[in-house]
Amino acid sequence: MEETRNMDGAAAMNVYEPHEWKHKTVVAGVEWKNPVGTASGTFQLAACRWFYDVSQMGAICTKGVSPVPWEGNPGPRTAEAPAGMVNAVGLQNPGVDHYLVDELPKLKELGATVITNVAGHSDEDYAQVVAKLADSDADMLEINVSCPNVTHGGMSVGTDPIALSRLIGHLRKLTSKPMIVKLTPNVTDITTVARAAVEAGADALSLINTLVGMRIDIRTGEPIIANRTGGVSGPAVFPVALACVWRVRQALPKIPIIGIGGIDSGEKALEFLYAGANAVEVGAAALYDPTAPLRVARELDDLLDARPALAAKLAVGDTWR
Amino acid sequence: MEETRNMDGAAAMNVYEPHEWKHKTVVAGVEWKNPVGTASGTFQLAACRWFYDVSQMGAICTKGVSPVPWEGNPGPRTAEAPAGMVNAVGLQNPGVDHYLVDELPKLKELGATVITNVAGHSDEDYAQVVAKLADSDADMLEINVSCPNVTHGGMSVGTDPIALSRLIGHLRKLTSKPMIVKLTPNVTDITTVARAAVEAGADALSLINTLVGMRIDIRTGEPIIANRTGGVSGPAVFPVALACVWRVRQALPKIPIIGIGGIDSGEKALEFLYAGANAVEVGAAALYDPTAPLRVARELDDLLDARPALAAKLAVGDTWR
Amino acid sequence: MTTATFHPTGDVVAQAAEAGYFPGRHAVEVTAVERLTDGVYRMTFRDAYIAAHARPAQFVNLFSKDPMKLLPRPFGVSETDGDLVSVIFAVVGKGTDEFSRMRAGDTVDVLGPLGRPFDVKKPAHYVLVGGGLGVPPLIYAAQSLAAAEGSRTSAVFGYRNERFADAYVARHADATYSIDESEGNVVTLLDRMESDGTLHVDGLDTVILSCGPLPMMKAVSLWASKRGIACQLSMEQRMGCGYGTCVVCVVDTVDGRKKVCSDGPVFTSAQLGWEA
Amino acid sequence: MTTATFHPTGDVVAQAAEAGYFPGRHAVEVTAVERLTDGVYRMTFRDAYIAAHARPAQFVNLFSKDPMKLLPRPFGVSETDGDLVSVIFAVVGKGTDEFSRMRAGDTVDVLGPLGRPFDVKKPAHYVLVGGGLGVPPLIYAAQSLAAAEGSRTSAVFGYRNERFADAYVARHADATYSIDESEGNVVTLLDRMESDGTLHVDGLDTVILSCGPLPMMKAVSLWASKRGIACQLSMEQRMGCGYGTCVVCVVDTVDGRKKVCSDGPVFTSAQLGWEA
Ligand SMILES: Cc1cc2nc3c(=O)[nH]c(=O)nc-3n(C[C@H](O)[C@H](O)[C@H](O)COP(=O)(O)OP(=O)(O)OC[C@H]3O[C@@H](n4cnc5c(N)ncnc54)[C@H](O)[C@@H]3O)c2cc1C
Ligand SMILES: Cc1cc2nc3c(=O)[nH]c(=O)nc-3n(C[C@H](O)[C@H](O)[C@H](O)COP(=O)(O)OP(=O)(O)OC[C@H]3O[C@@H](n4cnc5c(N)ncnc54)[C@H](O)[C@@H]3O)c2cc1C
Ligand SMILES: Cc1cc2nc3c(=O)[nH]c(=O)nc-3n(C[C@H](O)[C@H](O)[C@H](O)COP(=O)(O)O)c2cc1C
Ligand SMILES: Cc1cc2nc3c(=O)[nH]c(=O)nc-3n(C[C@H](O)[C@H](O)[C@H](O)COP(=O)(O)O)c2cc1C
Ligand code: FES
Ligand code: FES
Repeated sequence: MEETRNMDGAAAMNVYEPHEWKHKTVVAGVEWKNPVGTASGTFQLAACRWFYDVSQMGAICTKGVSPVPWEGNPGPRTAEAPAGMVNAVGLQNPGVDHYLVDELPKLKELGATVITNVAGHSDEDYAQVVAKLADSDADMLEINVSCPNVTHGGMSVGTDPIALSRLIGHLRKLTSKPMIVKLTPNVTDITTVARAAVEAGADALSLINTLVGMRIDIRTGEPIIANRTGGVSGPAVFPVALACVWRVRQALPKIPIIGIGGIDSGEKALEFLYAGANAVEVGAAALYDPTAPLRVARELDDLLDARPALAAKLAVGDTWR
Repeated sequence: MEETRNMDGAAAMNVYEPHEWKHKTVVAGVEWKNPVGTASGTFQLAACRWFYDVSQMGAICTKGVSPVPWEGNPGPRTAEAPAGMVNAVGLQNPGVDHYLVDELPKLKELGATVITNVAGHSDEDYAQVVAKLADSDADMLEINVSCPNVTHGGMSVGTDPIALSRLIGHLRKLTSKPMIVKLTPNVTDITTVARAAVEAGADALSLINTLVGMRIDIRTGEPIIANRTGGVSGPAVFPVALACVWRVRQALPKIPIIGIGGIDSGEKALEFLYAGANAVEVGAAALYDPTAPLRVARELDDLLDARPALAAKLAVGDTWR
Repeated sequence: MTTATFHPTGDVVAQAAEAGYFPGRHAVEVTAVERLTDGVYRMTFRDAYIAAHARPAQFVNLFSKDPMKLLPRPFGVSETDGDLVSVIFAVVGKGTDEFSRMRAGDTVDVLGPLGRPFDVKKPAHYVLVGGGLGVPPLIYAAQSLAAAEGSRTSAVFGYRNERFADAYVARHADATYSIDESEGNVVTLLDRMESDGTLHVDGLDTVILSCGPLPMMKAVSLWASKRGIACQLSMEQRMGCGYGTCVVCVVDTVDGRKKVCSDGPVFTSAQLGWEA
Repeated sequence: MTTATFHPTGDVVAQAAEAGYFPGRHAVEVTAVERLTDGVYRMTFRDAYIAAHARPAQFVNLFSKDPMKLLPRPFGVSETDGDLVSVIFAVVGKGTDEFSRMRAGDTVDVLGPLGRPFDVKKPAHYVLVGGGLGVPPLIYAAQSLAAAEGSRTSAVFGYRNERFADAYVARHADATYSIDESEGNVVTLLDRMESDGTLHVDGLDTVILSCGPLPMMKAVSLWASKRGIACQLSMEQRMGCGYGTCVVCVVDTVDGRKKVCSDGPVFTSAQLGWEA
């Protein structure tokens, strides 16, 4: 038996070969070369650029940036889980000022469409970052109100429609850049927070961030991750993420949606598009296979050939369902 | 390379050999031969009895029963997902009267410790079933307020602490049997509903039921399951379930907890015990390997040999954390 | 090659038999995988238990070696030979693709035989009406009936194009008729048999056993019921367990939703409400 | 045997090189897996790129064939030979268990070489202080330095019991000292070297390169800093990617939390704040 580690058995391909994108997408007015981006926290230019031409991606979504450098959580920060992983990075990052001089200009110079992921411990934190990014070269902002690994901000805002509405309303006044709100699946009803974000001024939604999870070391009886719990991502979360996108699309027929969660093949990306996403982002798969995001984009580009109706909707920024 | 399909590579064993259980557990005053039960909806006596001696299980939790026969959802009712499955049975069952003459007496005759899972579309439905079971031979009742595949009752109650509290308070008056409340992970904060259930009279909690999820057929662009969304179970949900148990245990140090979700080995069962569970139930694994529940029980029985402190707590119904 | 035994060590069939149970999921040796036509394969594996016990329309669950793919893949038993069991399958997805690439000497995990078989107890003229990948259980019905006394079998198979199963069923059936889409369908053949007198065999009732695409089976049911011919149909549904425990595999019948895996896969046209 | 190439077809290393990139994850042929002692194995695989580019303390990610286990398993390169690369590892869990069962001819997915190497540019007396499964990168340091001019190497290895790596390091180091738990630890050996004069080589600075359990490395750092000896330490942490993109693998340094995989694995005792 031939074993193939591409879980969906999609045809293997040489991602290094030059490629002309056949199917673009438009998200909140911003054109992406193709519907596949990188997911925040799994892409750093300094690391990924050695493995593939990052400007080939539909968009590059960068690691959450905060007003000042953050140290994040102590290690260990990860544990393996069946067909997935748990992480508790806690948004370690060198801060927005560093980002503005280091990561962003380099990405723009390469020709990438850039989504800057914004983190904060408080409304004021988010506001400071957004204000600094307002005049930057970032193409889109993604407000991370869904990180499960921080005690203030992150998921604590994204699970509370009132707090979320206040925050997004506030940020809306600070920038005219397309603003994506990144939602957490750790809520009773994701459509409620989705609606709150949109009514407060979000131009698009991205979902999902990680599911709260953990692992225990049976040799010690103690949690593997220092932070104890963390966020689950990878193929395991795929059906959950897909249902989140589906439900938000049913509730909000017009809002642009970026589908995220467990994507490791063009076929899985396509399921997200059929569920109602306008684009997708690849996260964990890039960790265990650096060129996975580009491979997914290529596979999807080919799959869309046979789906002209879907491709046509994407190309003009229309929603599928 | 030797491939082994027991995901945790635990030693293979002959589950047909007679076995003397070394480590029992006590859940809400009820003694289980060992800490491993079957999970509701994945065990039917008429099917499972052909594969192993079902009375060997710590407990047998039966399919949700409703006051009258229910037809459930139309087919297809399942789709595969990475390291898991999605189901939307919708609680098809022949009703409590049938259960009382058919399934329950046979299980008791075999010597099983029986947990009867109770389903309803309304408080009145639940009450009718509980009233009928109050004088039955069932050892424990498990109130299913967590099924994602029905539009009334099920998860709609289990996600609302006020509705849940009212329901459990009502049922509490109808029976003195140990009453387990089965919780859904599809909530913003599982400790809130856990607390509501316990304060209203639950003797124990079981968690988790399935996560909302779906799959789409990329040949048609349509959901595979007729009900569109369903509930995700299997190894994929394991880290999420573990974190739910951990968090509920932190919030409620004394309540007996039955851990459920993705268990397919003694090692995974043990992680649940370390997270704070007093017992576990095996669900999806029994579908693709009929004798899995008994194998998990055997593996755990051996793993507990080297963990006398944990085993001692379980044996007297104490919690580990 | 690799083994993929899920749980017990050694000979799980013997262990189960000794303990008085049906054998659980276990690994068996694949002895052959042949390509019959584009995307259609025949796999043979060694399993004395299944070979001894399987009855027509019963199926076996095969399992992928990829632990990401946990659900069973059910396939009707198509033939047995000593302790060998064959299935015929089309490559429609990842699991069947994997099975098609297996080679003699590989192992595959299996559970079975499962399901309620065709009722072929009474001597009759059994007309085996199959379409596409519905033919395997009918081949096995022909084989089983050939070994029994007093019955006659006529295979009536419809194909998209390549007649990949004729050679197999012809080894056992008393008569084999087939047709492809360019010519017509199984009802065309049934009409012909009716008019040329081969449908009725003196002294024997005619009973239709059918398996294939839903529209075909419905048409066959209707055709049969109009003529008062009994009709048993083998159904398909996505499965969770295949052995009756999860209630995932339902089909709507006049008596409510029934499990294809254990109430079926065989239902009568009356049960399905498919009568004129 | 099975191949486990994750993605690109053909020779990904060549494709990447031609396109001007580092090779992504790719399958390589295992040429040997030897048991060194209880639970400790040495695997050799063929990878001309890694063999040509790896420097001491760099590591490779190996990947399980089980798609349930997605995270990388990092292992320090322990030796190279032509286009062959060796790693030495202890079986501590499911992934290493799988690797220990591989045989010549199997394939394994690999990504590397990764990480910042030991700084061994300046000629010095490099004292390679290793404990347990920290020794592999030090063997490779000895091999690399043996090929360079002007430096001397002394291996100072501590073991629980069986001295499984002495033979390997002795092929390259100018001197090999080792000790097991019954006798003492690496600091015992360092003390001996200090008193018998072998620690200092005329005309060369002494530099310690160390890898092993945290308490050992801390003790070695302290010992060295008291004597003004420079000390480079190779650290371990659970990893998400191994190539610097996920910030999962942090260790606390005096300059804040740093990535073991790309800021390290090598840190100086000063960076770690492990000085007296
Ligand atoms: C009782 C019964 C007998 C069958 N006998 C045969 C046979 O003899 N020959 C044959 O070629 N096919 C048969 N089938 C259909 C066969 O089971 C599916 O084609 C096969 O499971 C597809 O697996 P996959 O991994 O290639 O498809 P994928 O689409 O990758 O599988 C994903 C999931 O969907 C399920 N699935 C997909 N299609 C079907 C289907 N049509 N029916 C049931 N489950 C499906 C799979 O089992 C799996 O759980 C039978 C089905 C049933 C229910
Ligand atoms: C830079 C570096 C170099 C290393 N070099 C060697 C070496 O040369 N020889 C050697 O024997 N070991 C080495 N290790 C440790 C080795 O990576 C782990 O023992 C191995 O990953 C365990 O895998 P497993 O599947 O058997 O364990 P499991 O516990 O089943 O693995 C589960 C997860 O935990 C991770 N994990 C478990 N233990 C460790 C650990 N100690 N360090 C990092 N991740 C861990 C695994 O990578 C995997 O993601 C090194 C670690 C690092 C970070
Ligand atoms: C290591 C790691 C770090 C992450 N950091 C961030 C982050 O900084 N901001 C954010 O919005 N999401 C972050 N995420 C979440 C991912 O962007 C993504 O939403 C999630 O992992 C699900 O997608 P996946 O299954 O493809 O990984 C992180 C995920 C991982 C695995
Ligand atoms: C097919 C199927 C049917 C189920 N039916 C019920 C049910 O009737 N009542 C209930 O409380 N849970 C039901 N569940 C949920 C399981 O009992 C269990 O909580 C869940 O599947 C997670 O465990 P697992 O990952 O081990 O399957 C069902 C699960 C499956 C897969
Ligand atoms: S597939 Fe489980 S009952 Fe039929
Ligand atoms: S493991 Fe990802 S940054 Fe180090």
